[in-house]
Amino acid sequence: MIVLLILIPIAAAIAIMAGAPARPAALGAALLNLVLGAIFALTFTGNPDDGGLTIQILEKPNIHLALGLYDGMSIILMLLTVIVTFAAVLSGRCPEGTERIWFPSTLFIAAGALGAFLSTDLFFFYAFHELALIPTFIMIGMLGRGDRKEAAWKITIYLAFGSIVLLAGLLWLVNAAGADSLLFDDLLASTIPADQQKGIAAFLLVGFGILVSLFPFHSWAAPAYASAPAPVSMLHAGVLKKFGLYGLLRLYPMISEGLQPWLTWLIVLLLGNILWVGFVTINQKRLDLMLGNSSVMHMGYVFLAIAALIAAGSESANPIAKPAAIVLMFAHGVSIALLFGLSDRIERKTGTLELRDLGGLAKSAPSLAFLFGLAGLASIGLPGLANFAGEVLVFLSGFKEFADDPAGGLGPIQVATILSLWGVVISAVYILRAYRRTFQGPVVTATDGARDLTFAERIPAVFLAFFLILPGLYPNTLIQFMAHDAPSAEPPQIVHDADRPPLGIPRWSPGEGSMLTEH
Amino acid sequence: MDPFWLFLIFPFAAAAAIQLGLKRNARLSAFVSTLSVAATFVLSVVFLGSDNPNSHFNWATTSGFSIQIGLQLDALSRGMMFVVTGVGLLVHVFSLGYMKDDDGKARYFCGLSIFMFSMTGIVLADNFIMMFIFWELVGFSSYLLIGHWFQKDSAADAAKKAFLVNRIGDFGFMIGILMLWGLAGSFVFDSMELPAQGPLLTAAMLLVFCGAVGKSAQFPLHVWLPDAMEGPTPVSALIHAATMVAAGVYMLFRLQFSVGADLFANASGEIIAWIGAGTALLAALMATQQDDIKRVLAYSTLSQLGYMIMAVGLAGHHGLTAGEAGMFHLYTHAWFKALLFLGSGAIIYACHHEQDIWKMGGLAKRMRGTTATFAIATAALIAVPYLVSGFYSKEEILMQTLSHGHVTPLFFVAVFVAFLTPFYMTRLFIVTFLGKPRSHGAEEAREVPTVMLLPLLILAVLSVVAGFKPIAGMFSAMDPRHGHHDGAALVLAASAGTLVAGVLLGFLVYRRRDADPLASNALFKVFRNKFYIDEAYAKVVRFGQDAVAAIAHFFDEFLINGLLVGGLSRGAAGFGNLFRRLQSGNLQGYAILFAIGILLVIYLTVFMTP
Amino acid sequence: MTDLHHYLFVSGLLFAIGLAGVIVRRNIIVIFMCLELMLSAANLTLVAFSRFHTVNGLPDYNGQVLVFFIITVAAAEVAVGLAIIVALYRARQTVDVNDLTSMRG
Amino acid sequence: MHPALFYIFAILAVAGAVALVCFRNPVSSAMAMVASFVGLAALFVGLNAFFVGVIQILVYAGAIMVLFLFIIMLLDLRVEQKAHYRGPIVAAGVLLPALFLIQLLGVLQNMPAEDPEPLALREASRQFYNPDIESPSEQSVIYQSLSDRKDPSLPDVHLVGNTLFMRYNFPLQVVGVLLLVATVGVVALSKKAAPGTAKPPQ
Repeated sequence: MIVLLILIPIAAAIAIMAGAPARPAALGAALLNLVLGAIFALTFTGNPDDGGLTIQILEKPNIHLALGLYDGMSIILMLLTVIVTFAAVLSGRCPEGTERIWFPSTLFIAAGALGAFLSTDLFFFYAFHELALIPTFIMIGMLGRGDRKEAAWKITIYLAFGSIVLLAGLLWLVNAAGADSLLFDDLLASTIPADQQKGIAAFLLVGFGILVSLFPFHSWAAPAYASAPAPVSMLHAGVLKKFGLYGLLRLYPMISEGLQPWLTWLIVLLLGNILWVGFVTINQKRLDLMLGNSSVMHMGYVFLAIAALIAAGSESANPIAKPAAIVLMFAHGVSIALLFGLSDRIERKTGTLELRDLGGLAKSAPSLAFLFGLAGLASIGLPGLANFAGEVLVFLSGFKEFADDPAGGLGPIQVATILSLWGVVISAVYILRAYRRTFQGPVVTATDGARDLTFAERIPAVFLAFFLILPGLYPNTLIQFMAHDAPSAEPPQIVHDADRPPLGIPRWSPGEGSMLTEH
Repeated sequence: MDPFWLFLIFPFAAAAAIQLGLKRNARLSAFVSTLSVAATFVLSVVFLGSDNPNSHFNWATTSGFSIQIGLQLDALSRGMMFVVTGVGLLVHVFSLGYMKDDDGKARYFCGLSIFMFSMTGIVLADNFIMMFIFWELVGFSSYLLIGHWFQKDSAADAAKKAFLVNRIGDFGFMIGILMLWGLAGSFVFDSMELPAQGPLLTAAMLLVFCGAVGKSAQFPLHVWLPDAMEGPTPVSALIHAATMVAAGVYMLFRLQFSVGADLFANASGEIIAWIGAGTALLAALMATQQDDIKRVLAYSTLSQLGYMIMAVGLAGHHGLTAGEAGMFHLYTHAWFKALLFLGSGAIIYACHHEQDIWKMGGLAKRMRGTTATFAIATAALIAVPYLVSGFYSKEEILMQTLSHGHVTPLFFVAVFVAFLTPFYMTRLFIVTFLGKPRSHGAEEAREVPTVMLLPLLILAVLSVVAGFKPIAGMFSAMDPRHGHHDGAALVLAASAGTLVAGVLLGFLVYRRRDADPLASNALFKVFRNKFYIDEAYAKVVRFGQDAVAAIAHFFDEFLINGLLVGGLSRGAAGFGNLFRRLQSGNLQGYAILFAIGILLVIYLTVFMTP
Repeated sequence: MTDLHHYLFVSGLLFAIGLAGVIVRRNIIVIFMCLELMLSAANLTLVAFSRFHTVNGLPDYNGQVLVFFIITVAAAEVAVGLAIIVALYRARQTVDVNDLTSMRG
Repeated sequence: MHPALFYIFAILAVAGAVALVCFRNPVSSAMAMVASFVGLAALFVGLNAFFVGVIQILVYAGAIMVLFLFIIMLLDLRVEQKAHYRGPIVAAGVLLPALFLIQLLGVLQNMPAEDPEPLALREASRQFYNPDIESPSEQSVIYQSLSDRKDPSLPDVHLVGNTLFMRYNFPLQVVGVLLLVATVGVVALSKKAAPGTAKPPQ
């Protein structure tokens, strides 16, 4: 059943390319996905096999097309994807005549992201992410704004490089693990020799790090998001970028020891994300570049939670870190998608995103101002909105070690947390500056007579805002999905393909002769 | 569900209802908002004697750890709720008149309801995380309300400044909370254990104090409060005089009350007390030279907050009594400072939004009711002995600056502030109400409508009676007068002396003046320019933050983007060029390469493998 | 007797000749024929192995089925390939590979 | 297969191949290719692969050949200009296949020469015996042919069919789809572009 979540957008995308009415088909697929995603999440019982499927694709290496809700982390990210996809499809501003590229690409990105988050097999976990990247590149290169060639070039080179490093790391990991198959169950049950963990961890950190724009591999992000069409920046910054963090958290138990030696480096880099990029963000003169940089900066907080997890040594030693990272990922995804969606609206209504050309927009467009303000305040961690819940949990996870043993004094993670907290001030500076420049003050030429959001334009924004407010007021609505996360005691049995019978046995049944075997 | 949750539900429901639909009807929005605060006021009166309900729910739960939202309704929070909802109700009523014709009336009342919700949350919070949540939310509602007239550049800038300065304070506050979590073992006030003294505890307390420095506008983060006067005047009365800015004092005293005053029995208490005293002194000096009626009051608020902080900080020496003195002053100050602000609001309203006191004058004849109430509030602020509430609380604070009946340096600072207060308030009163009108607006001023005058009258009554023992005694956690103090006579003499001196001096200097006679004095110029602190901060921001940002941006573009990313992409482009040469488009060439490839593969697989 | 070597050598010879044709000739249709020749040479290998590796006294029919598939795919390939050549000729008026260099990078 | 026959047909195939490469007229090349494929088909038959041999003739020498000729005629192709042959390419065209042959000889050198095992038809028939059917005349054709007392023969077509439909049924369906797609593709490719939408030749 879960496979529907991936099949629906792909089917819709193909149908659109074949000539189906683009917008209705895309919207229908996104809506259907949203409903299905909600149903799957709410009816999830904690058994990863429920509604999942496992099809063996190759025997050696033992690869399965395995999909399913592996744990709460998958559920929350799946929900994030269907939510942002719906809003992205709904709010896409498609240039005349490009519907057959625009909507299928958007849907393919969504399908790829869903596939990556729902795969319970390492191979497809990686492959689906790559599937999502291709339409991203295409959309930026073909339908982007401004310096789109340059931006597409940069993001392609960068992410391809990151993917290659990641692939090398994953190959090493699989090799070292020596598990029966590439299923997460088998991989996580295996152990990697300590002497190899360090190298694997380095590859995975760099590979995933580049995909998440970890400092200093971050400079592709802002120009790419600024040039990308709105749905792409919403989906990539909001959803797809979380793939790297998800991957680190997912594979963390396998390389928990190997990550320890890199802790200091990770802390330095994440502080680079928060403080250095934070300052860079302050200096941005365009709204979209500022938002792009801010999304880079906020990734630092998720890395902080991961660093706390690494320092603690296991999930049980710091039970706050993982939920903190996941909640913050969800919150950041929704808020940055809303911000990019609305900044696209601002450009549409005023014709510019240069901060110095804007002003007083709140007068003529109060709903736009309200929603942008809400999203902006969410992204700087105002309580009552989802990001705060994530951030406060991240900070708590950073101090968990100190809380357990105050006599030990402040460790490196605590110092990093304290320094990261300054980022809360930095982000307030740039968001409020941008809001002040764009919406407040006297009306200027560009904003004179700019019209407010129409009812149709408000729907996706209010929809996203709802998912900032609900977990913000009561974070347990999200965290409860992770209550199931106790790893299952025994991994499910994989039935391997029976040996082929010798020639001449005249029996053919769907089971034995076919290349696909379903279980 | 406990009925106590209604404290939070009423204002939240009002704010949500206004934002979700009522905002189209401004009058209805205002009515709903006022109704909600009236309901919470009734609740706080009803529950004045209730027990601690201790009801809570899990807000964020992970395995083995949970953040809770819980209510703590004890002697302290009950009293504080009475102050918050009382002032809140009167300010709402006053606003009905003051904001009658404003375009953003619905938005304004929505902001007020959000504020009431958040402030209630701070007061009733039973743990530190919850308090931080609402702590930030009051900052947010303050941002909304200061920036109510967002089209004015000055208002938008002031709102931004207030939020950012508070954020700086909250930066320290959050670190303090996290450290205290480790040291005291819990976030929940009642479960915290008094940690052993040590440098970590001192640091934690100072960091927690950072939050109070931001919220209660203590030096060096006091700069936002005077600018916050850009907001509508009732907002200044409610948020920036009576309740929100007092949250810092409340929070520090909440710690002392629930965990123990010994938390401050180290260098942190000393430092807090001195920062409070320094703020009181600096703000009082600055207040002597302000021309904007609201700014005078704002600096006066800073100065009084400094008193309270000083008292709370002295708890390290004097135990809970010192903190109670601070809370007592908070309680009396709330009424009379709200009255002063609402009075100034009435004046501004009457003078067609004129705020410069030198363009007023002679208002006493035109606005008798307002003048009378303003006079009562002024008397309370300058602490006329035995008549008004302000006297009792200021006595208690001065008493705390004595050590076993002997004077300390803090005592002299406090007494000097007690001299400056009557001086600048006399200046304000004379210039505003006496003499002749100095502008067209002041000539046309008439008494404000009843809906605005009524809150003034109620507040005037409260400003007088709030300090009397039978009334203050209802709020036991806020009344320090339960024992004998040494040196009461000394304090009484000092405060009476300074009062007379201050009033006399003010009267002599400012009687029948049309301009400030001290304005040209070099020393007073420094006061007028607020010790150039704002200018210094502007430079710090420009040369600190903005320059760092520009440098970081430059290096980001040049080093990381240019060399690192650029190197990668140039490398890729170089490889691409290399292989491009091979792609000649010549089929025969490809065939040859293909054949060579086959031969190589055969050679490597067949002949190279053993 | 003719053993496996003979067949493999003939197959290799045919393959080599086909390869030489692909390299040397410029007429794309002839190149195409040479490719077919190379495919058939591979078929000969498969059939030879099928015969020489008996299973239970019968030739290994897996190999022959593969030949069947190869022939089928080759037929499809020829059809599509020739259609492409016709389209190419319509556009360029030539079948000389030296004139068809628009793939130059 | 008698060695003489083998050599005759092998020489026919190789000679056809050489002619295919050397003739400058495409029509002559096509004819040479037919000769080569006929030789190959004969070799297949000699290897007891009757079905494949027949298919080779039918598909290659019949269908594909006609297609080639048809296209050559349609395009009215001339003889290639000899002057355009370039020395290095011809050298590579000789050298590389020669190297390949040398490699092949090297491989064959190390392979033991083995004669074909004789087919054991009667023994093989056992695996096709269905014990549920009593009457021998109702057993499958394969069994009957293999176990015929007087003249056991190899039911080649039946055996290929058996393998194809029993074992490789799914790939067979896939190939069917492939043919369909190829047909559609060819139609699409050879359809003349509607006037107005045609892109000018570059």
